[in-house]
Amino acid sequence: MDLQFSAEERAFQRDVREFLESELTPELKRAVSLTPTVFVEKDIADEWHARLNRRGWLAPLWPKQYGGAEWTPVQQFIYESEAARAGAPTTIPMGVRMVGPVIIRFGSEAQKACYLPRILSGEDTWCQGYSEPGSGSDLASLKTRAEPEGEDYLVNGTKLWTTHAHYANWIFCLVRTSSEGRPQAGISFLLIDMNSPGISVTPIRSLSGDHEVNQVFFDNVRVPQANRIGDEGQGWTCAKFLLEHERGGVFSHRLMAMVQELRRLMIDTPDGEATLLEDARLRERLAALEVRVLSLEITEMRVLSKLRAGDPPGAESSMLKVEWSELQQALTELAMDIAGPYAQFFEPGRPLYALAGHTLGDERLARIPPDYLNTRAASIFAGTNEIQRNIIARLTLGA
Amino acid sequence: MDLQFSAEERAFQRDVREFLESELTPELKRAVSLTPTVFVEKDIADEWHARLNRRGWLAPLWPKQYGGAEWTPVQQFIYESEAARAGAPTTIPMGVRMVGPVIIRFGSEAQKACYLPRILSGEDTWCQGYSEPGSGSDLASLKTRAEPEGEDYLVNGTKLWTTHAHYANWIFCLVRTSSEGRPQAGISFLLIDMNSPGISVTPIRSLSGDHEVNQVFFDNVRVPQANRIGDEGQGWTCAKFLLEHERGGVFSHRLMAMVQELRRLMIDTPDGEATLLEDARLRERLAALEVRVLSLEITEMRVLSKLRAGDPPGAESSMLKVEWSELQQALTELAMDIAGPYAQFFEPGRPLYALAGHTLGDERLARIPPDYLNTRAASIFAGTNEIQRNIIARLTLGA
Amino acid sequence: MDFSLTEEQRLLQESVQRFVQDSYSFEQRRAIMANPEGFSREVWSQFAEMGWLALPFDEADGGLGGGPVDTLVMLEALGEGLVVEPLVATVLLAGRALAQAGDDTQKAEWLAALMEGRLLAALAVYERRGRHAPDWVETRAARVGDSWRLDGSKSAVLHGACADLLLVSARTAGSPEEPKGISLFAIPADTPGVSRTPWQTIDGLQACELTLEAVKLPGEALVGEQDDGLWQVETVLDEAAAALCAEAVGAMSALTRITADYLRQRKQFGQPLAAFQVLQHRMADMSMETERARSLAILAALYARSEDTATRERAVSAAKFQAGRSGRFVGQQAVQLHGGIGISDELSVGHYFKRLTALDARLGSADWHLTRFAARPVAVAG
Amino acid sequence: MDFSLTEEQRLLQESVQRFVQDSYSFEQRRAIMANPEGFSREVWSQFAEMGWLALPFDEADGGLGGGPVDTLVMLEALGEGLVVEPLVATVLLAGRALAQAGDDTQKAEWLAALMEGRLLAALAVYERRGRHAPDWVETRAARVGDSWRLDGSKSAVLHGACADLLLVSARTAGSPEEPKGISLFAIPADTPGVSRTPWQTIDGLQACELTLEAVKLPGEALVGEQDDGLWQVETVLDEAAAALCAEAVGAMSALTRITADYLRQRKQFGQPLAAFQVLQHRMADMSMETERARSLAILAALYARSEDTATRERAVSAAKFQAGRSGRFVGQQAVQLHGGIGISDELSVGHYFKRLTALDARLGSADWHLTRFAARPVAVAG
Repeated sequence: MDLQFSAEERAFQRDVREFLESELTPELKRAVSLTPTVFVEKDIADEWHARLNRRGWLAPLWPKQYGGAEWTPVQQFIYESEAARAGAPTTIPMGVRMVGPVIIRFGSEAQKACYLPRILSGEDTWCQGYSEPGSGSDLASLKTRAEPEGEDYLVNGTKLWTTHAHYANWIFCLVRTSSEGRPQAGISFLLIDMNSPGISVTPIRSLSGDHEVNQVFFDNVRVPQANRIGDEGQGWTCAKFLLEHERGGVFSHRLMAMVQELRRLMIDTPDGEATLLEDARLRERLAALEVRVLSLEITEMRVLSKLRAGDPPGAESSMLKVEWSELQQALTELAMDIAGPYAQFFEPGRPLYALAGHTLGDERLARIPPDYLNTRAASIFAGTNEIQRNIIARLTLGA
Repeated sequence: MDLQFSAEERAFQRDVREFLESELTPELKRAVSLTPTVFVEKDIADEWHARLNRRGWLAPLWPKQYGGAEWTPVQQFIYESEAARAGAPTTIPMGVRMVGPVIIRFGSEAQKACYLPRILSGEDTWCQGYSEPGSGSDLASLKTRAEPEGEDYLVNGTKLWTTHAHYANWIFCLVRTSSEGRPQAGISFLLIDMNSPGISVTPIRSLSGDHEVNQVFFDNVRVPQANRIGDEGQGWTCAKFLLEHERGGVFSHRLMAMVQELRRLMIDTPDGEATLLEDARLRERLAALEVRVLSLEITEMRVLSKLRAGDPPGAESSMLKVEWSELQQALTELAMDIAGPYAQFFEPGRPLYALAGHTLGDERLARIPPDYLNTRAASIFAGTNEIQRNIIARLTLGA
Repeated sequence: MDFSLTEEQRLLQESVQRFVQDSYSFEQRRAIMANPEGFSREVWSQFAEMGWLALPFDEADGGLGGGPVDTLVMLEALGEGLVVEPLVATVLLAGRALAQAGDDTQKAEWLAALMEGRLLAALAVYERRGRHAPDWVETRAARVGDSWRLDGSKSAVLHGACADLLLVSARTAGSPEEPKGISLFAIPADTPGVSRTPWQTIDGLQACELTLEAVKLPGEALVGEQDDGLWQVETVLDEAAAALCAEAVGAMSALTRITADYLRQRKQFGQPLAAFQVLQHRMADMSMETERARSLAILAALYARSEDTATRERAVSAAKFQAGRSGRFVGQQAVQLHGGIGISDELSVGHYFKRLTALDARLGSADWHLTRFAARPVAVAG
Repeated sequence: MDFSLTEEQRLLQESVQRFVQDSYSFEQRRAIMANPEGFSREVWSQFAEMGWLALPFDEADGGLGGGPVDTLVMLEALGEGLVVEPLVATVLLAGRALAQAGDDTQKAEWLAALMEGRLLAALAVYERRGRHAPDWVETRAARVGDSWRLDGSKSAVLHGACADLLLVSARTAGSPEEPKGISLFAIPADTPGVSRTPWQTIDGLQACELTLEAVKLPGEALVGEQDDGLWQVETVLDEAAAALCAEAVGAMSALTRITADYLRQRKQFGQPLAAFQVLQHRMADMSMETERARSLAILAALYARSEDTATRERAVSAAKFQAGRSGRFVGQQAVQLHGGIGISDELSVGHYFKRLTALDARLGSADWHLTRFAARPVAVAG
């Protein structure tokens, strides 16, 4: 057992550091540190994607033939660790990490040739159409229909919680092409041009006043059947593949960056004649969370190790989901207690990094409440933590 | 709204204080403070029962005609509050609070004349035969059979977790007299002389090395049918009556006494050049629990008020159960952290108040680990807290 | 020992509940918040007409002579409606401070107008370095001949930006954190040297940062005894904090009920969410947290004007601590149980969550009150 | 980055697991504990034969040259068996202290005997006032000509009563809590002036309170540098604390598995307990707590002998803190999910619970380690 990287891995780590040193501008860093939403805004994302793409690193897991980097799990771990430490933006996953791998795995050559380069170039911006009103955790009950008409489908229905639909020119959807048999069996995976007639997008403002998600309506939207990935009824398989493709995951370093940020905030926050860092209760509350983040880092490494050895991760991917989401929530909650009376402060302007002056002087305070409010979503999206615990229990109880 | 007592109630409070002043000997107080089990030992209980009985207070809720005190809910509250503050023993409930009320409510005149006086005099010691192996929370599934034979029943089966069965000369049992219909419908309530041939008692030692509960075996035990309370099949009704009879309840004052005890322990426990009371984390952990105890006290008063007004307490009795049990557990857990390295200390001698010297000098330390271990039972007995939360949810969700 | 309401209290409760039901639905509230001021002057007049602005003031001062229990009844019912009007700031903070510390002239000048809804006022006692502690006062007031000169700044002044009158604590002697040497001043908001940076709160109220630069006031601006204002401030803050606990209980009750309704309605995997045991237990815990907070809100109301300071502080701190903790749990779980729509701004659930979050940050957080509670143990007998 | 075991480690793991399975069932353990000494000398000889007593010592000292990861493997497997033999006290505490600080003569005299199972030893470093802190040393050692005179008392000495040799920290200079001025002494247990008050631990181990009254020792009784013993003590305590984390993880795994088996088996209301969602989620949480503790036990083992003190202390304190918290949760919930029989002494579940409880109280509690961890933040960049 050891935590050492090999010589090659250390060389890669140096490359990543150099890259970040030269490409991560102070503006990008500041934008990241003032982003209370799950994903950074489109302008920040576009700029960062372009920089990553120039280096060949935008699609770490794609095969080289499609412009990917084909990183090993350890390389991913190293990149994520360095990027988090440096405060780099995360990439927006809908193109690179979601629809991309599905096209690579299930798409035709024509589809690959058409879509993959445009994801990398930034020409296309994707959004994901899974959830619907009334089918959140129970995805198989989705109702959006795609009915064949000639060489097309006519799509009717609506998708909910569609992140960045207001930016996207493409959406990948799970749609119902049949209502026979098991509900899962009638689902297909469809790519839809957001500029198609009949599509409308309604913004959904979050608690915190952020606009990140939307509802998308499909009213007799005509979509070529050629835009279907895989066969009819193979949508559930695509969705499951995507879920498994996302197993593992490296969240601990972003969380550790939050821990360090909170410590800095405690150092900078006066409390009478001392600062909050001198408050043993807050200091140890942070320490207890830091311990869990350290633990998560090792668990992530253990899962990567298993994946590298070809073993299935089992209950661990659900555990990782529960752990990072609950840690994120606990950290933003602690931030609220650090903010004290300013935990009630609401800055309506968006994006925060575009604001010139800050009411409270310290611009970091503007992020704390929306961060806390938005982070409540972490235990809801990507499979609620209740669903994750069901899965963990099933795998540990064998029940 | 006010928390004041009426003039009469204040007079009663003075009576209680006088009684405790004169009857609560230092030996009894010390025995209580060194009791890690749910109930005090029989010698302590017997002495205290006798003193209460001389004052006419042993059976606070029985009608006066049977030797009871007929206290109002507020009087009960006052007695419990003063008794807890003074550190008096609790009474053992199996006779006075459990079988007694059932006999009064469902028993024949002959049964009342036979059993009630002997409960008060201490001639009879009762234990309760409800739980069985395999039927804990699901009481209706009990299997102990009572089959008629002439004027008797032949009882076969076994009862588990029978507190003080090793002291008792009588046991009241739920037994199955029929296996037709709903499982609840075939249950009868039977009084059994523990000296009957065919009864054997096996001690069950708890985690902490205490002997408080037992398993009782019935092997063709002959019990007169005249010992049945109520009709055949009315056992479930008796059990439910008992449960409802116990609604309300006053636990907060005992818990507040624990809070004070822990504060004293913190004051007396050195930590380098200071004492543990100067440790802000421990001090505030105790404070947070004290707040909940205060809250519980008001909730108890509110429930008593409702009961006095004739309103059913609803979900509150389950809430009280969950609250006092979890508070008790949290307080004993804090005690372990106060004990520090001595949290691992095990004193095998019992009862603790009968031991002469104490290994660690401070005899209070001997109680802490068994108290912590035994208190785990609080969330299990009298309806597990899972069952209680089911009930609360049913009443609040209407589900 | 009695937990029932008087006939008057029941009527008050009904009238507030009826108002919330009829005039303060989620949609009506949204319209009210769209006002430039962030609240409705019309609603404010209604409050005045119904006598709510006069509730906690002595009859001798023209008030209705209500006590903290009456306030509890009113605030609990208003808590269900998530009102955004400056009731706490004007009536319970500034108004009570005036009523308690002001002389007859001051009361005559301001209190009547306040009760009639013609004067908005705010209490500015917190400072940035002191966080939740009212005894941390760096703002200075110096006697200059017959008048006063004030310099300094105050933080998180609730409804400070719309206030006509500001009641400000300043140090006339001593150094920050010293209890002695704090005095209260009444400052018309248009006094030269007063500047306010307004901000919104996450739950739809207004607040401001306040700066005082060479603010010149007449001698009569002093409210109460010179150097002896801290206990006045603390008394007022405690009574108002007790009221916030009641408001939180109202919000928690409503939220628990709304969540229960949702769980019964909404189906997943072929059954209502209410059928899932884990969600049932979560609801049970939400109810228990609400009851915990409710019992202590009652305790706080009963002792909010107690003359025994330690008793008052223990009761209020216990209640405010528990309201903070319970409110956090109930709010978070209500959002969680609603799933995605719990995060959106378009349902009331998120707004209750935000109100509960903000209430914790106001008039002393749970942490702050726990520390104060722990510092005031009852005497240990034996 | 590699989390696999070496071939040797796998063999060690298998042999310990086999031993636990064959020779340390719950019933066998009960019989072992009935020994007057509370453990089995026979088992102890087996440990010696299998080389386990020699595992963590350098080959130069006659040991097997194992490191903390080997110890982790051994202790995790022993943790499933709830062993009561004085392995931690003799090998990991006293033995490692001797191996690390002792000179060749001292090692020759005691270490070989210890590895062969002929010598039991204990480390006496804690004192009552100092609780979990090894730097609180009031016990005094004074030089008297060629010899030493020790006076003072030590608390909670694990397996101190059966030890032939006691390694004791005493102050040769300075005052309590000063890091400088602490020295280690080897004291044969039969030295006049040594008195021991034995006690049992809740998890079946033995301990004692130790009093030293005018204990006269030869000059060679000093182990390591005079006045500079604290870092030796702390190093040894940290390596042993890391091992306790592994032991806790073994106990948690076993307990989680046993509880899962029980829930599948036991029926209530017509279905297995495992069908109730609330109990399912409790199991999920138990598994997660176990994994949390496991990851950090690995981290602690990897850094237990790190030369960078802060890195070592951070890793060990993180692990011991988490082991304490997780162990408490897993133990409590295992008992709860078992219902009544969880409280009885007759099932293994309660004994795992007690072991986990005791492990937290040993070599620094969760609270103590959290405080130490918080005091050693990594440098904040930027």
